[in-house]
Amino acid sequence: MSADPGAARRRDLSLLLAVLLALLGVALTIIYFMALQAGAAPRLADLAYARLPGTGVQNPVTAVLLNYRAYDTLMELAVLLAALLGIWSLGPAAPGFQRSGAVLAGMVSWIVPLLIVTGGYLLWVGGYAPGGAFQAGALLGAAGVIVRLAGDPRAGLPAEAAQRWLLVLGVLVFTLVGLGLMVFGAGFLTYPPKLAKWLILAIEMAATVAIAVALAAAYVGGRPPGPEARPTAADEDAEPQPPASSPRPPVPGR
Amino acid sequence: MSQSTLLIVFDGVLLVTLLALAAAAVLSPEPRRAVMLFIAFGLWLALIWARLQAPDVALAEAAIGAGLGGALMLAAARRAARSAASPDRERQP
Amino acid sequence: MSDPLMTAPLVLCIALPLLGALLVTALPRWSVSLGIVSALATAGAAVALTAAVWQQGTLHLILGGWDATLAIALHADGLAAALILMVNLVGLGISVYATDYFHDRLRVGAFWPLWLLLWAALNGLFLAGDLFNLYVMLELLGIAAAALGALTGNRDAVAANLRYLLVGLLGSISYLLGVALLYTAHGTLDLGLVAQRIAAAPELFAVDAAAMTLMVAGLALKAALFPLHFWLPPAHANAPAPVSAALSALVVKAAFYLILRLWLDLFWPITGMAAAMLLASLGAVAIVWGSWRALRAERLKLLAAYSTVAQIGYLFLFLPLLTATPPGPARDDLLAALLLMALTHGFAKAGFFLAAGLVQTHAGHDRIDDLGGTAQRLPATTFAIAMAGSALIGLPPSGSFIGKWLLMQSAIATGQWWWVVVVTTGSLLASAYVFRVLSRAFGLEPTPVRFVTDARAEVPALTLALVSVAVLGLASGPLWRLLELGSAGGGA
Amino acid sequence: MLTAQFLYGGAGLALFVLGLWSFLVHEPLLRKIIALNITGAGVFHVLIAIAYRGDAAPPDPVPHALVLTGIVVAVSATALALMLGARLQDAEDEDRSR
Repeated sequence: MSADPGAARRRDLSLLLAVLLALLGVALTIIYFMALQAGAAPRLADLAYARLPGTGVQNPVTAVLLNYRAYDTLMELAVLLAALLGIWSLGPAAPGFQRSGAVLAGMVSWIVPLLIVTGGYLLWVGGYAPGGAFQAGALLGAAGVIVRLAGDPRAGLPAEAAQRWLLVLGVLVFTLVGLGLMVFGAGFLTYPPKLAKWLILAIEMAATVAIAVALAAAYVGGRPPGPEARPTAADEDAEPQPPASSPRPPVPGR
Repeated sequence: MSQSTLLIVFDGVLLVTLLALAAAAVLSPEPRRAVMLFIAFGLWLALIWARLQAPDVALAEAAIGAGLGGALMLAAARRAARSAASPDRERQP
Repeated sequence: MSDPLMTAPLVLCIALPLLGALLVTALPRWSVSLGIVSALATAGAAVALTAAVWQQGTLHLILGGWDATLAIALHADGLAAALILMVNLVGLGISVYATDYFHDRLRVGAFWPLWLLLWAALNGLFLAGDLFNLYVMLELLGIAAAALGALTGNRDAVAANLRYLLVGLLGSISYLLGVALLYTAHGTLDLGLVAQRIAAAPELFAVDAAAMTLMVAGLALKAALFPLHFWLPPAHANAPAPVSAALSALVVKAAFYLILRLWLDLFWPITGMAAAMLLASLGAVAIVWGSWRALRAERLKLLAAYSTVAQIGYLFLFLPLLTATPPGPARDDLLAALLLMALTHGFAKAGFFLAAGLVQTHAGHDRIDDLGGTAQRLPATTFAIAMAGSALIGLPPSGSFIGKWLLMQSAIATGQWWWVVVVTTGSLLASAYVFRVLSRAFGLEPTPVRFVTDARAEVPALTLALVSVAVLGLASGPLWRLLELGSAGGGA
Repeated sequence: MLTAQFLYGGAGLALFVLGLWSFLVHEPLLRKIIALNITGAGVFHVLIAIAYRGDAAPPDPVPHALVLTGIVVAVSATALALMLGARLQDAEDEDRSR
């Protein structure tokens, strides 16, 4: 069994591949060195700083993400949405874990508020210091993950109908702001400098919510657990749910 | 002169550790261990990016890449372990 | 330079399907009606875009009002406009068909948002003028496509589309490393500006060539160029029929379009005959191998999927011919022929898959050997398969007949006669696999003759198949004009 | 500054190659996903390295933004791939217990 010829061949193959890829690595490193010396520096850096005063934010990374290259960020939020819709299309979520012990529950009671406050702080400072919608959304999403680990199968998220609106909020506000600017003659995602700060803040707030919900829902790993996910009740999949009376509704196993 | 040499040594140590963590994550056949090493790799990467004056990206990598990505992978590793442990894993002849 | 009214379709082609996807996500109960409205609006925007390019020539829009090098540009020339029109008309057909295909409410709710996101990604990819934006579009396309392909939830579909997702991710990462190298060397991400800098800095040949290799290899993986095609047949054959149609007719073509765009617009100064010959040789193997496997396939949808591997191969044959042909009418003909083949395959393969889906729904299977009686039960569908099949073979008057004709003419004119042998072999094999299906379908079986009419599903299949044969073949003249207006090749 | 860019970028390329190798030779899904993430991290590392302009000059924010976008895209793809894998495992377990 240990002298399996197939295993030996696989080992040989992986060694051969290792050698070939090492050569590729060396070649890429040489190429990279040549590219570094091409004299393209400072690339876009100086221009990005020179235009910064007109962007409405002081953090240059936020300026790139939400102003110079806002269109990328819009589509990236769409990527996150697509991944989550893909996860939902695979069926209802697996049941959550057992209710946590006192230690975890105690931890949750201070770590979740801490994450939420830090997330809000990061969102606010993102305009002029490291931080922004992604980091804030990630922290809020992490709070959801912890809530689920502590026993809430919904990871603290609202019922499906509300969840769907929160999920699309980021892309929706982003697109509508972009189109609105176009209608008023400024051009798609072309912020007038006076309004830039507030439009970006609005987009960032919506994006933070959407990112947080998407990440937490991805961790839940399926259509929201709840009566609407039961196959027999498939026809009511979009009924607005009243707030769940029990935090852990029964979930059918697949 | 000596200060810049020191800096290069410092950079070297950071990078060797990074590569070692990556190699360990990639070579570990045990899912849980591999994921733990991957999370450590992600956090170390965030540290290096902070050193390269990219604090925004470092924050995002720590929170999203290592944190949430790691949590998702841990859940998958747990599922894999459960499936491997279930008795009907044995194949019928 | 850009009149906002004229450039609006550029934005709307992307924003409308995106908005539609958001609405159907938020309001799943209305997904069918909202989905159809979005599909109509998107197709309308695409028609407007093509009309604008037709009247004005190339459209270019810099988003955000910043310097061209800092911002992202949207760009539509004749090549992009023609493909956008095809993608959106096929997309509309698929949408109409889908209203009748999915019945399970959960599945309807899952299909529409992902499909509209896929559509937005396709349009975004054809219009992108920025290297990194293309990466984001590729990822959106790959994720939406894999999720849609796994929609049936059965084991084969999930396994095949998981593999498709992973392979696609690897391709995008390879592409992104190429972009990183280009940014390191040239300091910008705008497609047109990088192209200028590549042309102006021949001393960076090694860097540019490495970037091109990484990017084209990553995209060839997504375009399923032999021998990187292994993931395609199971993924396309196991997806729901409307999704198979979208994947085979549109998604794969988007990856090819990107290779062509990079080849002609970005790397033109450094592309050589050797690289073109390598890609074309792989294309040639793909033609023969894909057609052979299609001939041996036992299931209708698997046959169609292998046929896609072969049809993508034809498109790669054009690269060495384009390299060998100096700019002028002969090269314009060649580009038009390439476009004609891509468009014809788009319509024909979509029609074929939609029809195959109908056969599968009504017969309960798609085993080719047991198709007897299909012609009696589903006459319109069988006719659609026959039409689409004749376009796949390249029979006159289909668009691919003209395309193959011009391809062979150019092969002889440039002394690359061996491609003629490949094209002939491929066409013979294609006629064999198409007639194999038809002979089974027309075979008389003791099945009770039941006349099925299912207009909402049959009309799209039939229309797409007819467009591939009649419209593109008999009225291909406008393509030449579109290409002249915004000619691709060697510059902005 | 060039030394640091080269050193860190080179490490990124090493990560790229390491991840690629692991993706090609290791069969289990989780290992493939970890490999892909490390491959991607290698490319991100190259981008962060070229953005670095020494401790005196501020870094180039454009690659930073690209990497931020890339991180979110990578985690989205990871989540979907893991969930497809879970669905596949369920299907296989069902087949086996049948």
